[in-house]
Formats: sequence, C-alpha cells, structure tokens
Amino acid sequence: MVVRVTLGGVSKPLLSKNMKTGDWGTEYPVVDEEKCTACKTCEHLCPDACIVIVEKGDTKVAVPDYDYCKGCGVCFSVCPADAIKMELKEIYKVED
Amino acid sequence: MTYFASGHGACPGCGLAIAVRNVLDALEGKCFVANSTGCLEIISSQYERSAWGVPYIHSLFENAGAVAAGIELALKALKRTDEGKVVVFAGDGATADIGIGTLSGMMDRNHDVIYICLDNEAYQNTGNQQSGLTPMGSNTTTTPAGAIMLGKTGRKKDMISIAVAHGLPYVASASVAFHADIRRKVKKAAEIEGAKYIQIHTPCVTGWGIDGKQTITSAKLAYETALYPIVEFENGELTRVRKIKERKPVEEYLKIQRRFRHLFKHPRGQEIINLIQKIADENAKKYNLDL
Amino acid sequence: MKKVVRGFYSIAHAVKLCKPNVIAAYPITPQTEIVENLAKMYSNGELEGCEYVTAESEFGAASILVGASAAGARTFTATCSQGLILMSEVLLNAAGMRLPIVLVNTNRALSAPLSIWNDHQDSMVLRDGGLIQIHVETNQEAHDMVPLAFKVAENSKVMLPFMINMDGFKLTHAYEPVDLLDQDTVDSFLPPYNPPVYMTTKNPLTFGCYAPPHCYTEFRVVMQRAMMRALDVLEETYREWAEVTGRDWGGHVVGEFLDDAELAIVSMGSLTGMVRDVVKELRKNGVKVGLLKIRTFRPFPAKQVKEALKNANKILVFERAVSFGYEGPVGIEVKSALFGLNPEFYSFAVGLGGRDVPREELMKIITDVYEGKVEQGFHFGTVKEFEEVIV
Amino acid sequence: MSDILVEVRFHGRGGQGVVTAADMLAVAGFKDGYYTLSFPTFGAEKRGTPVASFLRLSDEPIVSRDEIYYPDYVVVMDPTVIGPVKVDAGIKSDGKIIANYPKGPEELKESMGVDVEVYTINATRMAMEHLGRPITNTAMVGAFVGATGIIKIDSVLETVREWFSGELAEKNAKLITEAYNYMKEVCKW
Repeated sequence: MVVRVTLGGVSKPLLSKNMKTGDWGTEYPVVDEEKCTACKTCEHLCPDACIVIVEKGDTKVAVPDYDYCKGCGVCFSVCPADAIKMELKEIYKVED
Repeated sequence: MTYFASGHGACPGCGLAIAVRNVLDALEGKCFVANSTGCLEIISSQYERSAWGVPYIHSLFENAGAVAAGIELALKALKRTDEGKVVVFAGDGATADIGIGTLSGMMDRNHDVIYICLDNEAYQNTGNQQSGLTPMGSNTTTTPAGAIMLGKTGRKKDMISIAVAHGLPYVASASVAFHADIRRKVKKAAEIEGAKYIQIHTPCVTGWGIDGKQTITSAKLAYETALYPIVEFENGELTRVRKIKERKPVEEYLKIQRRFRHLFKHPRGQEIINLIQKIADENAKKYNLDL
Repeated sequence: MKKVVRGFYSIAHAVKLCKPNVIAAYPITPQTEIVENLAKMYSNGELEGCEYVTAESEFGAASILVGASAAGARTFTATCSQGLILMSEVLLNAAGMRLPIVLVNTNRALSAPLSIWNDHQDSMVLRDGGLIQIHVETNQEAHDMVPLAFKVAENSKVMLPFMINMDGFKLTHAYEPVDLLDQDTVDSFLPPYNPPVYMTTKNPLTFGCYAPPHCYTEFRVVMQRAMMRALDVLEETYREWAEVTGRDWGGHVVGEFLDDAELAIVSMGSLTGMVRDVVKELRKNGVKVGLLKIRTFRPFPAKQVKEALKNANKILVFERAVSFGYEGPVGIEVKSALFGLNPEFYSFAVGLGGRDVPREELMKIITDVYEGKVEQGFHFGTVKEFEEVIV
Repeated sequence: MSDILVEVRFHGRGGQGVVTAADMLAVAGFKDGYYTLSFPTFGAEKRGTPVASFLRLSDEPIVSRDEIYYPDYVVVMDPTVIGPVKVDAGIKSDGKIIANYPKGPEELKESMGVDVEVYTINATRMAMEHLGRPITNTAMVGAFVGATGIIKIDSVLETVREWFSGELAEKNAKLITEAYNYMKEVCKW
C-alpha cells in the first residue's frame, strides 16, 4: 500500500469514521421506543457520538449506531425515562 | 453536524470525549482547537484517522496555551477573527503541572482564548500517574497505595483561584454530569473578550477504576459531596455556584472507585477519608454550596 | 541607504521590510536589542499587519509562533544560548510540522559556567533538528539574509524553519555602516507568504498528528529530502539575491586562494574576515594558504566543501564549539565531507565563551600548522596554564 | 596587510557613555567617507564598572573584529580608571593618550610612567558647566577630534545633532566645540 505523506503530517478531518469501533464492547444498548421521550440526554452524553434522535414515523426516538457503539452504557445510565437497556452480545452468552 | 466524530480511540465511557463534544457543539464548530499532548490527542489525532471536524493543532505537552495565543495573534494580524474562537483542550497535568507556564503567559496577556482543562485527575494517557490535580488519597502509579503510604498526599492544586488571580474576565468549573451547564458556560465564555478558563471534571474509567455506566454518576457524586464545586467567576467575582440539595458523605463517592479502594481496607484509611471529608466541608463553606 | 547602525538594528530593519504577521520573543543577551528595536517599531505603528508579543519564556515565544505559523502567519523570533536550547523542543517540532518560522540566533556560549559571550555551542546543539542554518560574517550579510531566509523557508519545496546565526556581541553590538534595504527591493524579491496549508474553519484540517511506526519513517524521509532540496533552493536564492541587490555573498561556501593552497583554512561566522586578512598577508609572503568560508551549515554542502578543498594537503578548521567526547563540530562535518581524500587534518577551538581571538593567535596557529609544528587532530587555541582542583 | 588607518580605545566607567563616544565617532567618521567599526567590551558591566570601547577607521571595509591591543589613540573619560586599568597597554610608540584629567599632561605622563604623548583636558569641569552633569563622553569626543584632526568637527556636530534633540543637542554641540577648540589649541595644529 502506498503511504500518503502530507506536508507536515496534516490530516483531513473526520477520518476516524473509517474506524468502526462497534466491536469493542460486550454489551449494546437497546432503546425502548415506547418509553423514549427524545430528550437528547443520551445524544449529548454519548462519548462516541453514536446515539442520535431520529424521526420514526410520527415520533422521534434515540437510535444507537452499532457500527461505532462501544457499549459503555453511559446512555443507559443517564436516560431519565429509563428507556435504554444494556444487553450482552449474543457471542458472549454462555449457553446453559 | 459532527465536530468530533465516531471512531476515535477513547475508552468506552470516556469522560473527556463527552466534554469535548459538548464544547464543540456549543461553539457550533466555529473554533480553532489547540490541544496539548495527552489522552485526547492520542485518541483523536492519529495521522489519517483524525476525529476532528474543526481546525485542530497538537504541538507539544506543555505549550497549548502559547500555541493558542499564536493562533489568536495570527487571526488578528490576518484579519480573520470572524472565522471562530480559539479553544484549548488540555489535560490536568498539561494545565496544572508542565504547561502552567504557557497557560499563565496566555492568561496574563489576556489572549482571546477559551482554555478548557479536561480534569481527569491524573496523567491518564500514560497510565494514571499523579498530577497537580490528583485528589488526596488517590492511588496512582506514582503515588501507589502501600503499607505506609495511602496514595496521593496533599490536595488538588486550586487552578480556579490561580486563574481568577490572573484577573481573567471569566473562570468556571463544570462537570460532565451537567452537560447543559457546560454548553451554557462555553457559549457565555465565547461572548466575552479575553482569556477564559473552564475546568471540566471528566471521569476516567480506566484510571479511576469505574465502569462506563458510572462515568456520569461518579461525576455527579463528586459534585454532590462538594469535592468538585461547580462555580463561576466573572471579573474576579464569584457570580454563581451550583447549590447542593443534600450533601452526601464523601464515602459515597470514594467507595465506587478502585483508586480509593485502599482507604476502606487500610487501618489508617479512615483518617484519610476524614481529611477528604474536611476538604469537602471546606469547599462547601468557601463557596456556600449547601442549599 | 548606507547608514552606521548596530547589528541589532540591521536585523530589525530587515525583519520589518519582510512584513511579518507575528513576532514573539523573550529577552536574552545579546539578542534583546533586536526585539527591542522591533517593539519600538511596533509601538510606533511601523509594523503594519503585524502582532508583536513578548512571551513568558523563549519556549512560549517559539510555541506562539508554531500556532501563528500553522494559522498561516509569517513569523519571526530571535534568541540565543539558553534561550535557543529552551526553544529547541518547539523548534524541532516546528521542523517536523514543516512550519517556515524564521529566527535569528545571536550565537552565545552555553552554561555552565555561565557565559553571556560568543561562541557557536548553542546552534551546534540544534544541528540535527531539521532547521536550515547559515552563519554570517558581517552585519551587512546578516541584514541581507533576513529576506532570503523567509524566501527559502517558505519555498514550497522546502517549508522548514530557518535559523540565521550571527555572532553575539561581535556582530550584534558592532556599530558599522550597513547598506539598508528599502521596501521596494524587498517587495520585489520576497512575495507575500502563501501557505500551502493552514488552519482555517473553511477547511478544518488536523495539524500535528501522531504517526505510528507504519508511516513515521516516510515523514522523516520527506523531511530529509526537503532539507537536501534546500541546498538547491538556497543556491538559487543566493544567486537571485545577488541579481536583485548587486551584493553577491557567494554560494554555500566561498573559497579564496584554494587552487594552489597547501593549507586550506575553514572558518564560519564573524571570525572569517580576520582569517581572510591573515591569509592575504601570508600570501604576500609566499605562504600557500587559502580560505574556505562555510555559510550554509545545514543542509551541509558536502559536495561543495569537498570540491573546494580537494587540492589542499592540509586542512585547518577554526572551531567555535566543541562536540564533547569527540572533536569540533565543524571539523567533524568537513572531515566526513572529505571522505576518500586523505589530507592532514587539524582543528582548533578558539574564542570559546567570548575569549577574544587576536590576529596574532590566528597567525600563530596557521603558521605552526603550515610549518608542521602541530600534531594532527583537535586542539584548543590559546589555553592558559591551569590546575585542576576540587575547590 | 590590514588597511586600518586608525585604532582608538576608550576607557571609562559604565554609565559615562564610553560606548556612545566610540559610536558617535563611527557615525561622524562615516560621514567623512571612512569605513568605521565601533564596539564595546562586551560585558555585563553595571554603572561604575571600568569599561572600554573600540573604534576603527579605514579606507577599506573593516574585517578585523578583535579587540584593539595596539591602539593609535587611547581616550580616557574618567581620571579614576587610570591606575586600576592599565589604559596605556599596547599603545603604539607614536600613539597618543587623550585624558580627562584635572591636572597638566606632564603630571599625568609622569604618574603613568609612559613614553608616549599625553594630552589632558578637564572635561568633567566643562561637562558640569555645559550640561550640569559630569557626563564627559561628548567633551572627550570633541577633545579627541581636537587632538587628532582625523574627523571633521562639522561631521561630529552634525552627528551630535542627530543623536540628541533640542536643547540637549545644542548644549552638547557647544561642549564639543569648546573641548575641540581647547585641544586644538593645546596641540597647535
């Protein structure tokens, strides 16, 4: 692969998007769309900028972007409506 | 619009990433960032993996204050000040220890810069070594809790007072526990001409030994115990504090973090906890925090 | 216009004509009056489009210029000695970031023992840092090199910091006639700075990235290439300068009487004038000596040095610094440039920490070397009788 | 080999304008068409410390930047440095010492034990009369020019009027002229 060597190591913006960090965590958030009030608390507090309020039909709800979600649980811990649950990824579940 | 993109390398639940996002959002991306060496730089500025959506520069560990001053001077000289504000992001070590000289120079000359200290209370990038802002009793790799020593001795350097003493028009502390407050303070700072200092409490999951789910709750406990007073100074006058409804004992904050675990096991641990409680009480009195 | 001025002023005046955008500085003897002169110009409104600031330290001053240069400003500072060493972390960083900061280093000895006086130890410590370095002989040359430094540093093939070394006190404090440049001449030679990349919200780039092992080497290769390209750019710009001003300072090196010289003497900086004078005197008496003045020290013009010295049987280098644990830094470079040739080699460290180098001392060293009275290798010049004791 | 015409060494104390004296003569000499170079002893001297400065004049560009060990002229601004400082060190056999000294040249010559020509002038008194302060550098510039005739007095007066402004320039110009005339008379040229 050819290395691009820019003047002084200057880099283009927002290239971290190429790094999918969705596989870092063991858990992932699940939003209860009934409970979600679209208050944006999770959106403001997600360290990874990967949960946003989007329009779904008539309502607005929080939607995690699992490509980047590291499963930290900040959104779960701050949700005032108790609308987010953390679930263990399938691969980590031990079968009984 | 994203100014600090997903895909950066911060630990899950990282407090400073939260602070940075809220600062940049408050400024709507109209800013120039100078960043000192530290966690933030390492997680966000790898060549061709930059997370930044605003013009950003990292030079060295101890010079972000001066680099920001240089950007501000250049924008003035080139008549480009309308492009945006100059913002520093620096860690607590870069601010209170190695970079205090360039910070002091920047504040003394009153450059039009918003200096944000991301206070995670130790050199976390290199694995939790004590800094001037490490709190009393904290177990760090350079103040390790052992048979006779119980972590960091002495208290946090009072950077807020140091900033106020420089005659700054605006000085504030904040916490990721109150993100709307961060945004309000940054917006306010942006409207004031001159040097501004804002210190934001940003829990470090790795260094503090907490879970991502405790990032915000631990930050909130620091406030609720009065160990991290949230205050605002304008032109040297204390203009606003975040009052505490029912102040909690410091144990509640300490016990959830691995860095303070030894205090609950060591025979002399209670002594240190008492001293920490004394710090909290003094904070509450100094800033009249109790409602 | 020819005017009797002090060395400081010859620099400050030239800097003003180059229309810098940001000047940041911190006082240190014997540099201070350069920035004092600039401060006075700033205070009188003579530096249009420029912000002048006195920083909290040399480290702060250099850091301010990193920010300013990255934001697209033309930048200048001056320092020396401990100040240069304090700046060094930043200057090396600026080199890697390819920021064309121009600085004047008024060469001064390093502590300890503390000495405010002249030698070249300070700039030699920065030899490997990626800064272009030249040494000047007179205040006229120092004056002329300022616009040239900006032009070369900002050349898109180069983009590196540029350090003009001038001997502290010997030049800075000397009061002598200097043909001062005028604005039109400088404007015709030096275009406004047009940075290829700079910090702007219109194109929010990331500066000062860290490079993992998979690409760090390539950045250093590119930096080395830029430095080597600077050899050509400097050469062209030296020539262009001669055309524009009629003052020809020569190329990287200036050789005199070298064709048939048995002994070639190498010198750098303000001492060179007197060495030349001594060489001329010896020539009149039939002594076959020649002079090689080195102007460009980094990038090092090895090819030109070798070519100039190829005929001499003996080489004598006058050093103004010591590479402790080996020899004198200029001698080391010259010797390496002469690889393959095998002349006798002598180097003498003279004038350390401001000790005056009288003409007689130069004459004696040169004559002794010429007459074969000296052992090959590194020597100190005049050393007083001394005794080493604990206290 | 060197084309230096004249080498002058100035002695005095920090704060007396020893450097300025050499500098003013460098400017005045340049006005007369010489190449000139002046420089101080490069030191950290504070007010009152013995200091020296140097002046070279030449028809050719001056390349020697070493201190002056064999001066043609020595100018002494302050009588108290004679003794603590060997002001006559290295002076050429046909050299001249021009000193601010309250007594006659013979007395000074004898007390110094030198063989060269010595001229004295009470520059302190003259400076007090004209400036009200014992700053003798301009008086000694006048005395030097009066004793040597190397530089035109008009060039010196032009220089002093560039150096200072208003009343101070005129006071110094008068002082220089008086010292110049006095020394010219003494040296009879």
